[in-house]
Order: sequence, then structure tokens, then C-alpha cells
Amino acid sequence: MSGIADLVIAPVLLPLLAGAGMLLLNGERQRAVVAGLNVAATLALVCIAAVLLAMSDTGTREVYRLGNWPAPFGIVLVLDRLSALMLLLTNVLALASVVFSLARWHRAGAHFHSLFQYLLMGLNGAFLTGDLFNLFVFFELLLAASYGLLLHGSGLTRVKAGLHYIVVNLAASLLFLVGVSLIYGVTGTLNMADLAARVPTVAPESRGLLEAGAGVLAVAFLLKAGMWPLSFWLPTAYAAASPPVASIFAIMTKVGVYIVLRLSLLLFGEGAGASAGFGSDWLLWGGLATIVFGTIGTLASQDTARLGGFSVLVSSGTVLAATGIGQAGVTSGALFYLVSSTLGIGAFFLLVELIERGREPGADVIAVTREAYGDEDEVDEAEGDVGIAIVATMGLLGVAFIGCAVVIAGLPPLSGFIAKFALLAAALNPGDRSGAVPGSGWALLVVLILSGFATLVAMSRAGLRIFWASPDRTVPRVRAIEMGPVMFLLMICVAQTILAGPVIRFMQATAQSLHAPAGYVSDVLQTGARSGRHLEGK
Amino acid sequence: MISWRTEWVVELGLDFILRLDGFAWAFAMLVTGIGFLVVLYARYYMSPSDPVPRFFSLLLAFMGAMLGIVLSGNLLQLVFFWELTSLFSFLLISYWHHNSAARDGARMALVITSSGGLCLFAGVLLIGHIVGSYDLDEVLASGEAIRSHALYVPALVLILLGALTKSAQFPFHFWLPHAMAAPTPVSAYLHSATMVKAGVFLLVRLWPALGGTNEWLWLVGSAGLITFLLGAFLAVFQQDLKGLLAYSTISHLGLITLLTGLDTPFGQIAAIFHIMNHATFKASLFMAAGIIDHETGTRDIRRLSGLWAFMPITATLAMVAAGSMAGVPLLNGFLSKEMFFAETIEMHDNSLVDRALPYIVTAASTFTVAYSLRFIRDVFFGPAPVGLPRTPHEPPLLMRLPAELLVLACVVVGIAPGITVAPLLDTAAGAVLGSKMPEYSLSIWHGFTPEFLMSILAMTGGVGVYVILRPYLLVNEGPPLLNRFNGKQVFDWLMVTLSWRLARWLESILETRRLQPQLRILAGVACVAALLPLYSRGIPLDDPFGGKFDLPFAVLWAVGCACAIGAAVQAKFHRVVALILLGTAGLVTCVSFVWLSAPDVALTQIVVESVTTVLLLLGLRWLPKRVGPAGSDEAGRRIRWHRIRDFSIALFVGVGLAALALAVMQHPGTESISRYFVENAYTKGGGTNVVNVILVDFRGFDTLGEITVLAVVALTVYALLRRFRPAPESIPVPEQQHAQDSHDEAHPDRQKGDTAKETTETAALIMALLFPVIGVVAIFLLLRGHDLPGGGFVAGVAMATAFILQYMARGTIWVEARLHVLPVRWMGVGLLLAGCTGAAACVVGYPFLTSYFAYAELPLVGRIPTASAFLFDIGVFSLVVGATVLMLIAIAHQSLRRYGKPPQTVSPLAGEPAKEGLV
Amino acid sequence: MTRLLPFPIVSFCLLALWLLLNQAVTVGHILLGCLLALAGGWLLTVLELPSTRLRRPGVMLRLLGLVAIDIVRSNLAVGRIVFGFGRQEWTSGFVNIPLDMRNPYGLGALACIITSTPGTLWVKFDAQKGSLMIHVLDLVDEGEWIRMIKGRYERHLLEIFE
Amino acid sequence: MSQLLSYSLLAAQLLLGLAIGCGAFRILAGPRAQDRVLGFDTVSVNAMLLLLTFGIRSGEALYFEAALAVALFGFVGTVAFAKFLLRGEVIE
Amino acid sequence: MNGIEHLPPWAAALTAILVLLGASVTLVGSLGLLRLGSFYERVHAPTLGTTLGTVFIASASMVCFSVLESRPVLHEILIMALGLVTTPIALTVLVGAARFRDTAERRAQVGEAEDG
Amino acid sequence: MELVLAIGIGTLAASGVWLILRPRTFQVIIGLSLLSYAVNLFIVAMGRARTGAPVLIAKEIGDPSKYADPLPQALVLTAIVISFATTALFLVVLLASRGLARTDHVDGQEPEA
Ligand code: NA
Ligand code: NA
Repeated sequence: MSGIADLVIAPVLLPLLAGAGMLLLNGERQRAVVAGLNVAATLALVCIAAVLLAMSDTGTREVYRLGNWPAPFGIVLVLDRLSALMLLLTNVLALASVVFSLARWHRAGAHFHSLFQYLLMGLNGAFLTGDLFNLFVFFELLLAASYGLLLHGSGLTRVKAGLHYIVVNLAASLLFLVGVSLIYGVTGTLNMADLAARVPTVAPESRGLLEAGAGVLAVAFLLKAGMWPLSFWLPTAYAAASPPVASIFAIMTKVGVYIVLRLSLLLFGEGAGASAGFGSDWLLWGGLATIVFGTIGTLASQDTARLGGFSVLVSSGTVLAATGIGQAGVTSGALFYLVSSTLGIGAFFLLVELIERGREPGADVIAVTREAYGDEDEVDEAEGDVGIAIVATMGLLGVAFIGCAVVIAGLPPLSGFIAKFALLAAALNPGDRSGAVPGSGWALLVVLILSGFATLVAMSRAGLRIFWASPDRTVPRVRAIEMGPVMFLLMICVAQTILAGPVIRFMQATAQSLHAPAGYVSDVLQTGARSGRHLEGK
Repeated sequence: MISWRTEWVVELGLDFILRLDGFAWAFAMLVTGIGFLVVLYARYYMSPSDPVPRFFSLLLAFMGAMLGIVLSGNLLQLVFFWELTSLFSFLLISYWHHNSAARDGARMALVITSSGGLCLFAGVLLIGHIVGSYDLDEVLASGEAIRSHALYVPALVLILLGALTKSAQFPFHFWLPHAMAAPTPVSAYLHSATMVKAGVFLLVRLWPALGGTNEWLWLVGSAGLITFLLGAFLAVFQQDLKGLLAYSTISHLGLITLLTGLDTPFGQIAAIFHIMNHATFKASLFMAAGIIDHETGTRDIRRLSGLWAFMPITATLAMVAAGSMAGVPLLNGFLSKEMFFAETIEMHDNSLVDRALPYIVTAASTFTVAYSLRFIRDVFFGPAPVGLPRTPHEPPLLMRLPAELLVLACVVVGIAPGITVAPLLDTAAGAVLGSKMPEYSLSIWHGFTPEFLMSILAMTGGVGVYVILRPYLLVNEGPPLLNRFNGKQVFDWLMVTLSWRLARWLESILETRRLQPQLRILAGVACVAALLPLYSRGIPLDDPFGGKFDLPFAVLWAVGCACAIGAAVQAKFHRVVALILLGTAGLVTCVSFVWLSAPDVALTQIVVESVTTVLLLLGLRWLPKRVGPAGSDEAGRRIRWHRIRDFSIALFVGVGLAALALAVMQHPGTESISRYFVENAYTKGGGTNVVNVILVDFRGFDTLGEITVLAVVALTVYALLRRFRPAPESIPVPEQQHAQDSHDEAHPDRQKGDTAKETTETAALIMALLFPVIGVVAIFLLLRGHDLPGGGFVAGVAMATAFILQYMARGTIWVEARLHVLPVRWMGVGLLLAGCTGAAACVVGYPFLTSYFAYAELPLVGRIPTASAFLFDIGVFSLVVGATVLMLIAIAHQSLRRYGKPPQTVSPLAGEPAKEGLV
Repeated sequence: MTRLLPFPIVSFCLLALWLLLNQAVTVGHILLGCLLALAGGWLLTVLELPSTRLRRPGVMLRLLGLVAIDIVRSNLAVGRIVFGFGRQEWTSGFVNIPLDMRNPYGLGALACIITSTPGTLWVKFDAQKGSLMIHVLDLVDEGEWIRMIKGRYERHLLEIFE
Repeated sequence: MSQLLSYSLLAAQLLLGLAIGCGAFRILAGPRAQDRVLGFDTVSVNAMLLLLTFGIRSGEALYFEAALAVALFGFVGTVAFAKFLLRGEVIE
Repeated sequence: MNGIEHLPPWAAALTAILVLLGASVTLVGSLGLLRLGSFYERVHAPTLGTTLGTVFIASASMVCFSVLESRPVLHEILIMALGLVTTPIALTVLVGAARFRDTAERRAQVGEAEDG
Repeated sequence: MELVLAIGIGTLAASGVWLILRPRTFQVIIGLSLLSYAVNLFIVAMGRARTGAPVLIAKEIGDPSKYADPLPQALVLTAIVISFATTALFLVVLLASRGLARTDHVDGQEPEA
């Protein structure tokens, strides 16, 4: 039972130890070792996540009881399809991002690699945990690391954006605490599965308090997910972040989305008694509003990185709205979409810097740093430019740009199109064939089609401006380890398109089990302890 | 019909189906055949300086996508390839991207055709909803169901939007002329034979399912008719050869659309036939135009003249093709045009338009003839051209060959349709119409029929129009009347207005980049989220004044509230005061924790409290001076209103949180999981302090995460401050130090720093003596945490405080010359220790963080608790010491900035061992 | 001895502190306490504290008693002033006292004594001139205070520390 | 007799609460920053005593550490404030 | 186990008296903060609490717990000792700051009532 | 006591919210600190905290419900640590913002009058 089951803890433990180990090395002089450690750890995480995904696809939930304490009391990690999927997505994105950073960005500040590993630890933990307060801890961890990474490289723009980002997220964390403790006060538990079991039995006079707690908690999650009108911090922060950081940030909003998806179905699904369906309308309309807002922002963005930030909003709005619809089919489409759009946006953020690099000669993005620090620039320019410029750089960049645009806008031939199709087909055909198209389906159809159109307009505008409209542009010097990650992410989108069948089958299985939370609850609460509670009792 | 199916996304009803019926086959022939010829042509057309590999790969990719459309057996797959053609056409049109017209034209084509594609996508989704499948066969078989469905009209409109945009039908026709900025082979291929045909292809393809209704008749028919008329009229007035061809293409596509729109089986046959014919003659005309452009260097009809003398073969080819375009007998265009005329004469719904239709199309056809005539007469005849960029001559043979083959086809089909095209047409039409296949005949001479009369009228009328308009055309640019109307301008205006100005305006309304509104919204949303459920379900607050009353506690909180409000009032202008008030409120909170039976919490809060105070005070030095409330700042109704609003929000949140707290406290709780912790803390967790057992054992995972947060924050603080530059006005020493030092310097018997020393020397000595004292207390707190309040965290902060006290007493430089604190090492060791302690359990087959505990009996020393949780706590201790010290010292180091680079005696913080560290 | 135990008094205090904190006088705690006490003394050498010798424990006790009495007396005196009993008028002010003592520990002890005694407060000490400034709440006669500080406290402290 | 003790403990806590109130008044009223710091110091000492009385009231010795911590770390705050007023920065 | 109700009457009485005395002395000291006129006078006031106030209440605690737990409980001594040692540090630096601020103010002749 | 505690929580929260809506970074950091006090007390209140409840496990546990609920206390401890960390971080960021932007306004620039 141990052995392979212990792999569930690895996505948390490995980054913890790797990050700690890096602290013991000398960050400046042994940078190569530290960087190698980071890449190796991230690569190992990708492999582990892949194994976990395979494990989860057998349909069994792996419940990992930390400290060997029984379920509602101790903290558990729960590996099911959804968490395995998110793990793999996160670490794949991370791998691309960290490889990209090796070209130059990791030198823009101190402790980049440790912070990066801790971000992964926070993300992985948040996706795995089955405990509400433990979720808070991992949220804080990933946020703390994200503060550090957002500020990586420093400079006025980043600090200004970071200030807003931090304040808003600190306020949201306080809401998180209020919500969790209120829920605990009413139900007496923190374990998600136990909570799901207790929600139907909450006394009627306390139900208002329970739902108030859930509402406050939802605000905290939705802020992280970037739902309008809680999302204004996001485009600025993402645009200010250094490219590898912005790229890994593409998954950050998805943590909020993930937890909303998980908890709304677990706690307020059909079996939740009087609270069934709590908040789903808000999710639907809020999600739609977010798509609309993101779309408007996409159109209104002059800055390419900001455009990426607004695409993040469109992406999370779409998944939120789909969650609000609350059908297994739509959920599976939303999951497919989530993967595709996250990869696309991640690649886009990496790409933005590469193409902007050549657009205005001398106005390297690192100038943000130089503006603030003058001579004390850490990034060794000479070394950074030694890299071999890839042959036919512009062509590659162009292809990559089109790839990203197509994925983000949801156009053929890449996965974004299949994703939108899966989403809309399910939204238009709820359960029974005879049924008319529900209002939510129409709304989603209209909004998604229009947003795809707007994204196309914005992307083509940006693409023309970047690639063709500046006659004096020089071909940027792009290194293979910068281009590789972008292509890697896009190739995954291609694979996702070609293998759409198996992938959507996985997503459907995931959605089915999400929509039938009874299995989750019983799996978590009934798992037995490993024999002998402790290594050696008293 | 051949079909090949492979599974793609079975779950969504999306199989990859290649379905080759007669119609698809005919189209595929066009796509591949003309594609081959265009590739051949382009080989000679493209200049050696162009990046040719890109051109051909794009062209071939486009061909693949086009074949994909034609061969799709699944409507979604069709949409898939549909959008791909838009994408590739964008890249092909913008091939010469240094040319702004090419960029604009490409973008316009992309935006219009792709948005149409998205509409088509939506329409197909609706069809899928109606039919329950996207399989083309099933859809075609469900025509009845589709037409009678409530969603028929929306589905039809959406699909038509897709088809009409792609085929450049009114009102979306304007993109096509601008797409002429593409290299001519592209135009010859995309804008004659393939891409623009995709729209009419789809119309014909789906006619069995969607056609046969008034909506079809009117929507498709009127779009086709208007486009036919408009295109023909505008084509006459074009001065650019390719522009003329573009409008003529629009017009002919309108003709085809009109044919399908007339909603009869015969109309479909005619449409298919004209699709083929138009492809052949228009492709050859584009090639001819390209040759002319290539050889003369211009495409302006006004500058061209008398080319017959220079390039007779090309001229002949162009003339034959143009004749076909005009509908001259014995050429293929004539045949389909005859069919067209015949179809218009038929009655469809007996409306006024229907009855007027023959007259209208005849009138339009006169313009068709007129522009064809103009193409021939103005380019090839007349005086020799003057001032051409190049001296024209015949192109190489292989460049002419594609056009020659196409023209040959025009002639052969025109002369002997029965033995050439008839079987092909029959197969194609049969595939579309199936059992509805009507009788028709393909022959040159049907007798003196009304349609023949219409042809004659059109011919003669066309010549007349040309003659009349010629003087106008020689001088003017663009058509009369419609000159004002410019599709591009409207498009650009729309794009700028909708996708830029409107978006920016909306963004400015819907978004804020300022922090305060964001927080206001957050507070508001949180209030709403909490209130709505409470409003609908009620808040259980029956007796707010119930419960015991504890007078000292009330007095304590009177102080606490006063301090909190005081801090809120003072924080703007009197920061130190606000900080003192904050500290007092914190102290009250600590005492309250004791009151609420939470000694651990109180202890932790107290320790953290003092460190936080020092931190904030350290920061205060770098903030700008703020002198008392200024008059102008206080005034102003807007500011007052803002304050009232913020005050209301604050009050609302406060009252709400208080009400929630009260409601829960007055309500008996349900059975909580805490019971388990109380019952098992000692027996299974090995400690009597339940809270600490929870921290390091039951929920040790939380603690591990929490200390990692601390580590991460410390690293961030360090990373950020390492490159920090204070604002220039805060770099000089504080005025206090300046005053004290200058006082010393003014007196010859004093040394700099004496004044400060007099006051602080004794204090510094005592503070140094406190160093080991606090250290011992810290170790005490660390060791006893498992049984009594304390633990790694408190101990760590206490230890860090001991360090800070030394820094406060003696200053950074003095301390760091003696103590080598390597905070990052402390952190790394702590994290590793905590992590490895937890992981040790995995090694022996238990879950992470499973604790081991026992009381070891050591000789002399006695019972020593040896829980693995204790090792974990030591890890926590080490990390907290490192992180806290790192943060505080990193801020404190900023004061050294004024010396420029930190002096060498100061050991760097990151853990670089300048000398081996002592502590 | 000085190498191993540079600050014997401090180390002793640390041991006492440890035992008091743990409220246990077991062998184990004494051992651990000794270890900590040694480490503490060693830490102080790192901080370059001057070493000193203490003599005359009897004087030390006498001084302690004196201080205790003074503290009680001054508590009452200050209490009276706060409530305004007795004299309605009092003046407070700074007093400069020439000191002979230079031992930093002696000065530290004096600071603790003076400040802990309500009504008097250590303000600053000018080491070059050997002049101590204190603040007195109820300042009647400056000379009286100088005599008291020098005679009652400094004399004893000089005996102890030098 | 124990009744008497609980009443006197309550009375003592009330007195200490009022003493804290006095300190808080100085913090709020000033007039100078040094007065406020003095008030803060008073409040922390009084709070420490309040915790001791609370320990007696509850009969549990485990509140002692909290009192010790206030005694030890409350002064760190005061010193920091005082140092800030004296030198304009806490750590030079 | 828990509680002062197990105290023998003499101990309860002694504890009660000590606690009340300590609290009263402390309150008197704190009242000094209100009643005394200048900072240099007020700065003397809190020492009542740190000396006698602490001594009384800590003694009360020692008596109470020593009796309750039937063994000498002496760690309150630490609090007294710490009070004795730490007060001078805080107050000396504070008075130094006040003196500096006063002289600086006199020198600048800016009569602002408030600062910070 | 419950009412007093609730009022205390409410006042701390209201003061904190007022401050985080102010334009100066220092006000915001004080506000966040006040808010975190309020939230910490709120969490303890969710355990239905009582005065004088036993905290340590005795030899015989007796009725577990008479003990102070230890879980919220553990949660608060975690929350305190995290809010300490984030306060420090925010402080540094506001210092950096002040240094780079030359203003202590939360938006990094003085508002247009
Ligand atoms: Na001098
Ligand atoms: Na005194």
C-alpha cells in the first residue's frame, strides 16, 4: 500500500526539499547547480504528475492521510482525476517556464529558483488537499511565492503592480479565513468530504450562517479566479511580471477556478439538501460578465502582455460560467477548455517577450529593471546575447504567435476549437434530446462566439503590429531554450487536438465523478489507516 | 459515394469523415486541378527575391484546407477546415507584408471570413442540436425536421452569415477587392476557384436540408441578386485590372447565390455548372492579368493599351476568357448563363420581385458584358502604350500554359458540353439533388427561347453601356453615385469604433486601475455574498444581550476599541502614534486570547506583536514626511462624500462581522472534530497541550506550509530589498542624528556619537546582557511546547528578537562585525529538517509526517520527550529564526545605503560565508 | 577559567533562570541549564562585553535591602504626590551628580536602581566628565540627592565592582 | 473565603483594567509622542499584571508564560519606539 | 485540580490582599499618568506598577500556586527581575528622546503641539 | 462577554476596513493589521470560546466538550504566522514603491487634483 501511494505526497515534498536545498547552496556562485536542481525537480514533478494521472484514471481515489490520522480529523490529500489533471498541467507549464527562464530571466533577482519551487509546492498542495484550512495554507504559500516571483526583477512597474496584487490578495485571504472559520463554526469540520456529508444535515436556523460562510469563501476564491468585478488587479499584475513568471501565473487563476468547481459540486451539488445549487446562478452570470469584461479588455489592450492578462480573464470566466451551468457534459468541456487555454496563454506570455524583444531595438524588457537600477544591472547582457539566433527566427515566432492566437481565440486547427465545441455542444444539448436550448446555453453561445471573434480581432491587430507593421524591427536574438518551451506548450495543444477523443473521455470521466460527489465522500471518509497508527506507540 | 471514417472525438459526435460524392468530387477536381495550374503559374510569376518556400507551403496548406471543406462528411469538421482556409488566406493575402494595403486587405478578409466562420460554427451547433448529429448524411436526411424546428431561422441565418461572408456577398462583399493586394496566383486560386466558392459550395451542399422555405428564397435570393447587380455595376468602373476581376467575381458569385436562392433543383444544377465555368474563366483571366502586370509593371487600365501587338497569345487567351465571362455563345459561360436566365424566368413565389427578376438580371448582365468588353478593348486594343515601367512581351511558355489549358477548357465545354461536362455535371448535381433531379439538357442551341433573347439584349446593351461610359471611365476614378459609399471605410470605421474606441470606453467604465475602488468593491461584494443568504434564511440572533457579562473584559475592550479607532484616525498624519495605538490594540487582543482560554495564541501574538512593531518602525524611516492636515485636503464635498461612503462600508463590515460572531457564539455548535483531538492528544499524540499537538502532529502539514510561507516571504523581502533604492529625500541621516552629531562636532572636546552614547550606553549594556537571557527563554519555549504553551514558532521569534535587540543596541555594523548570522542557512536547515522529519516516516512505510514518540529515560537527565514532532519543531524554530532575522536585518541594512556599497566588514546576508559564521 | 566561564555571574543567573523557568531541579535540567549557561557566557564574549569581577557579596545583600526599602518608601511618596496629599506644591528637575565609578556594570546597576526607584530617573551619563544626570520628581534640595546617590548607592557599588 | 478571593480578583482586574485605561488615555491624548510611548509602556506592564491575576483566577499556571512574554517583549516595543524618537531610526 | 476554591482560607486571604494591593498600587501609578503635569513628571508614574505593583501581584501568584500545587512555585520572581532590568532601558532611552525633542523644538521655535 | 467580544471584533474590523480604503500605503498596512486582529478573534470566537475553560489535557480527560476548542486556536496560530509574514512583505513592497515612485500613495502616483 505504501510505495506507490506515497507518490501522492511527492508533488508537495519534492519542491519543499528542492527549494530548501537551494537555500543551502550559494545562489550567486552556484547558480548553475541551483538552476539544474530546479529543472531536475520540475522535470521529476512532471513525471510524477504523469504517473499520478495514470493512477487516477483507473477511477480509484487515492486518499493520503498525513500523519496517518483518520480522515475527518487529520489532513488528507485526495488524488482523483481532477487533481491529477491539474497537477500535470501545472508542472508541464512550470517546466516550460523554468527552462525559458534559464536563458536570462533567472538572473534578474535573487532566489528565483527557490521561489519557483515553492510556488509549485503551493500549487500542487492546493490541487491535492482535501482540507479546507490546509487549502488556505497552500493558497497562502502559492500567493507568497507569487508575490516574490511577480516582484522578481523589481522595477517601478512591477512594484506598483505588486503592491496592488498583494493588498488585494491579503484582503481576500482575510475573507478566506472568515469564511473557513464560519463554516467550521457551523459544521464543526474542515475536511471537505466530511463537510459535504454534513451540509445536508445543518440545522435550518444555522443554514444562513453556513451559506454566508460559503459566500464569503467564494468571494475569496473568485477574486483569485479573476471574476469580474474582482479582477482588476489581474491584467496589470500579469503584464508586469517577467515572462516566465507570467507564464506560470496562467495556472494561478485556475487554482481559484479549480476550487470553485470542486467545492460547488461537492458541497452544493444535488445532494446538498436545502442548499443544493447554492450560488450557481451567480457563477454563471459572473462568469459571463467576466468573459465580456475580458473580451472588452482584450480589444482595448495596446500592450501585448496586457492582452494576455485579459485572455486569462476570458479563460477563467468561461470555466466559471460553465461551472454555473452545472452539467457534467459542460463541465467536461470546460475542463478540456481549461487545459487548452492555460497552455495557450502560458505559451503566449513566454512568446510576448521574445517578439517584443526585437520590435524596439534597445528597448529590451529588462529595461524595466535598468530604469530603476541604473548601473547595478545584474543581468549580464553580453552573456544573454551570446545565444545563437535561431535560423528563420521570425518564421518560428510567427508560427508560434499564430498558434497561441488560435488556441486562445478558440479557432481551428488547435485545441481551443475542440474545447469551445465541447463546451457549447453540451451547453446547447442539456441531457434530454427533446429539451429546448436553455437560456444559459444561449448566453454562453453568444458570449463565447463574440469573445472568440474579439480575440481574433485583437490578436490579428497585435500580430500585424508586431510582425509586419514595424519596418525598422530587427530580428530578435532568440535562443533555443527560449523558443523550445513555447513550441513545447503548443505541441501539447496540437496533441490535445489530435488525441481529443481520449482526452475528452478522461474529462468526461472526471466530470462524471465531480457531479457524483458521494463517491468522493465515502472514499475519503472510509479509508482505513495504515496498520499501527504510529511507528511506535506508547 | 465513397466515405472514409476514423474516430476522432467520438464522445462529441465528431468523427473524422472524408465523404466523396459527385459534388465533392467535382469540387475537388476544381481545387486540385486549378491548384496545380496555379502552382505552375506561380513558379514563373514569383520573383526570386520573394520567400518562395513560404508561399508554396501556404498555398498547399490552403489547398489541403479547401479539400477538407469539400470532403468533410461532418459539419463540424467542415467548420474546422473552413476557419483554416480563412487563416491561410490571411497569410497568403498578406504575403507581401511590407505593403500596408496587403496587411489591411488580409486583415479585413480574415476578420470578415472568420467571423462568418464563427457564425457558421454557431449555426452548425444549432443544427447539431436539432438533428442530434453533425454527420452530413444525417443532416441532409433530416431536412424536414430542420425546417419545421423552432430554431430553423436562427440556424439558417447563422449558416448563411458564414456562407455569404466567405463568398463575398452583399453586404460583406467589400473585402474581396482589397484582397487583391495578394500576389496574383493567390487571387487566381483563392478568389476565383476556391475560397470564395466555399460559400456557394456550402449553400448548394446544404440546400436539401435548409432550402425549400420562404426564408431561404428571400434571404439567399436577395443577397445573390443585390450582389450580382452591384458587383457588375461596380466592376465596370474599376481602373485596376484585378479590381475589375474582383468585382466581376463578386457579381458572378452573386449570380450563383441567386441561383441557389431561387430554391429549385434546376437552380442548383445551374449553380453548380456556373461554379465550374466561373472557376475556369476567372482563373485564366487572373492569370492573364498577372501576366500583364508582370510584363508591363502596371495593372491600371488607363495606362494599358494596345497590348495585342506585344503579347498576342496572352491577348487571345484573355479575350476568350472574357468572352466566356460575358456569356458569348460557344464558350462555357454562355451555357450556364442561359440556364440562369431560364431559371429567372420561372415563377417562384409570384412576388413583384420574382416577376421583375428577368428584367433585372438582364440589366445586370449588360454590365457584365460592358466590363468584359472594357477588359479586352481598353487593354489590348488602341494605340501603343506609353510610359510603361517595362516593355511588354510574351511570358515564358510555361507561365502561359496554365491559362492556355483553362481557356481550352472554356472553349471545349462551350462547344461540346454534352460530351465533356455533362456527365460531370450530372454526377455532381445528382449527388446534391438525389431523387429530385430534374430533366435538363446541356446544348448550345435550345431554339429561340426567351433566355436567348435575354442574352442578345445583354450583349447589345453591354456594348451600348461601354460606349456611353467610355469617356467617363477615361477620366474618373470609381463609379458614379456609389463612389461615396466605401465598404472599407465603413469597415475601418466599425473596427475602430467598436473594437477600439468602444472597447476602450467600456474598459474605462468597467475597470479601474486604482486600488481603493478595488478594495471598496471587494468589501461590497463580500458583504453582499454574506448578506444574501442571511437575508433569505435569517440570522439566528435572538438575544444579543444574553450571556455572561465580564466587567474587566468590557473595560479592556473599551480601551481596545478606542485604540483601534484612534489608530484609524491617526494613521495618516501621525504614523508613530498610529503604530503605538495599533500595538495597544494588539495587546488588548493578546489579553483577550488569554481570556478566551487560548494561552498559546496569546503567547504567539505577543511575540509577533513586538517583532511587527519593530518592523513597521524600521519601515517608517523611509516614508515621506507628512505634516499636519492641510486645509485644502480637508475641504471639498467630494472628499467628504468619499469619506461618508467609506465610513458606511467600514461600519457595515464591522457590524456584519460582529453579528456573525455573535450569532455563532450564541448558538450551540454541532459535534466538532475537535473532540477527537482532545481525546487523542495525549494517548496518541503524546502531548498534553492539544493545540501544540494539533500544530505539530494532527495538522503538522499546515504548520509545514505555514513556515514555508514565512521562508518564501523572507526570501522575497531579501530579494526585493537587495536592489532597493530609497527616495532621494529619505537617504540623508534622520534629523535627530544630524542634530546630535552636529552638536558633537561643534564641541571640540566631544567626538561624533557621544551625545547618543551618553543616553544609550547603559541601555546597550543591559540589552547585551539580555541576549543570552532571551535565548534561554526561547529554548525553554521550544522544549516545552508539546506539553505547555510554546513551540518552535514562538521560540524562533523570541530568538530572533534577541538578535534584533542587539542590532537596536549597537547598530548594524557593530553587530555584524561580531556576529555572523547566516539567516538563509538557518532557513534552509530548518526547512530540510522539518521536511525530512516528515519524510522519514515514508521511508518506513507510513504516510508523510507520521510521528514517532516515546519518552526516553536517559541516565541522570530523566525522561526526555523524543517525539519526531520535536525534531519537526526544531526545524520550525530554525526556520523562523532565520526568516525573521533575515527580514528585519534586510530592512535595517537599508540604512547603510547612505554609505554607498555596504562596507566590507558587513557580512553579506545571503549566506555567503565571509568568515565561518559563529551563530 | 575565564576562557570556559567568562561571565560566571551571568552564567549563574542563566542557570537560575533555566531552573526557575522549568520549575524543576532535576539532574537533567541542571545539566542542560549548565550547558545553556556556558553557551550564554560564551555568546557575551562574542558581543565583546567587558569582563569584570564582583566582590563583597555581603555588601551586595545590604545594597539590595537598601534598595528594597527605598523602593517602598518612594512608592508611597510618589503615590502621595499623585493624589496630591501632603504638599500641594512640588518641583521636579534635573540633577547633575559627579560620579567616581566608571565600571559599566556598576553604572548599569546604578541605572537600574535609580530608575526602578519611583521618583528618580537615570537620564544620561557623560563618561568623559563622569557626570550623571538624573531627573527627580520631588526635587527639594539638589545636594541632598547628590549625597544620597553617592553615599547610599555609589559607595556600595564601588565596593562591589572595583 | 474563596468567594472573597474571587471578588477581590475581580476587583483587582477591574483596577488593572482602569489602569490600562489610564495608559490608553495617555496614548490617545498625548500630547507628545514620548507621552504616548510612556502610555504604551504602562499599558503593557499593566497587561502583564492583568495576565498574572488571570492566572490566579483560573488556577492554571500556564498563563504565566504569556505574562512573561509581555514583560520581556513589551519592552522591546517600547525601546524600539523610544529609539525611533531618539535617533530617527530603530537600527542604525 | 483547577481552581482557587481549593485554597485554604489563610492563603486565599493572603492572595486576595496581595492582589488588591498590587492592583491598587499599579492603578495609583497609572493615575499619575493622568494627574501629573509634564512628561518628565509623568515618566515616574509607571515605575510604581513595575516595582511594588509587580511585586505584590507576583507574590500573590507565588503564594496561590505554591499552596495549590503544594510545592514552591517561584518563577514569578523572573517577572519581577525582568521588570527591574528592562524598565531602565526603556525609560532612559525615552527620556533621552524627550530631551532631544525638547531642545530641538526650543531651537527651532516651532510651537507645534503635535508630532509623530 | 460574547457581546463585548463581538463589539471588539466589529470595531477592529470597521477601523481596519476604513484604513484599507485610505490612499496612503501606511494606512493600508495598519488597516490590514487591525483586520487580522479582528479575523483572529473571529476564528477563536467560532470555537465558541469561553473564559477559564481547561486547555491542557489532564490525566482523565473527562468531558471533551468542557475543554476550550483547540482547533480554532491552532488555526489562529497558523493565521498569525502567515499574517506576520505578509505584513512584513507588504511593508517592504510599500517601501520599494515609495522609493521607486517617490510617493506613498497606494497607486504609486499622486492623484490628479
Ligand atoms: Na567634537
Ligand atoms: Na524611577
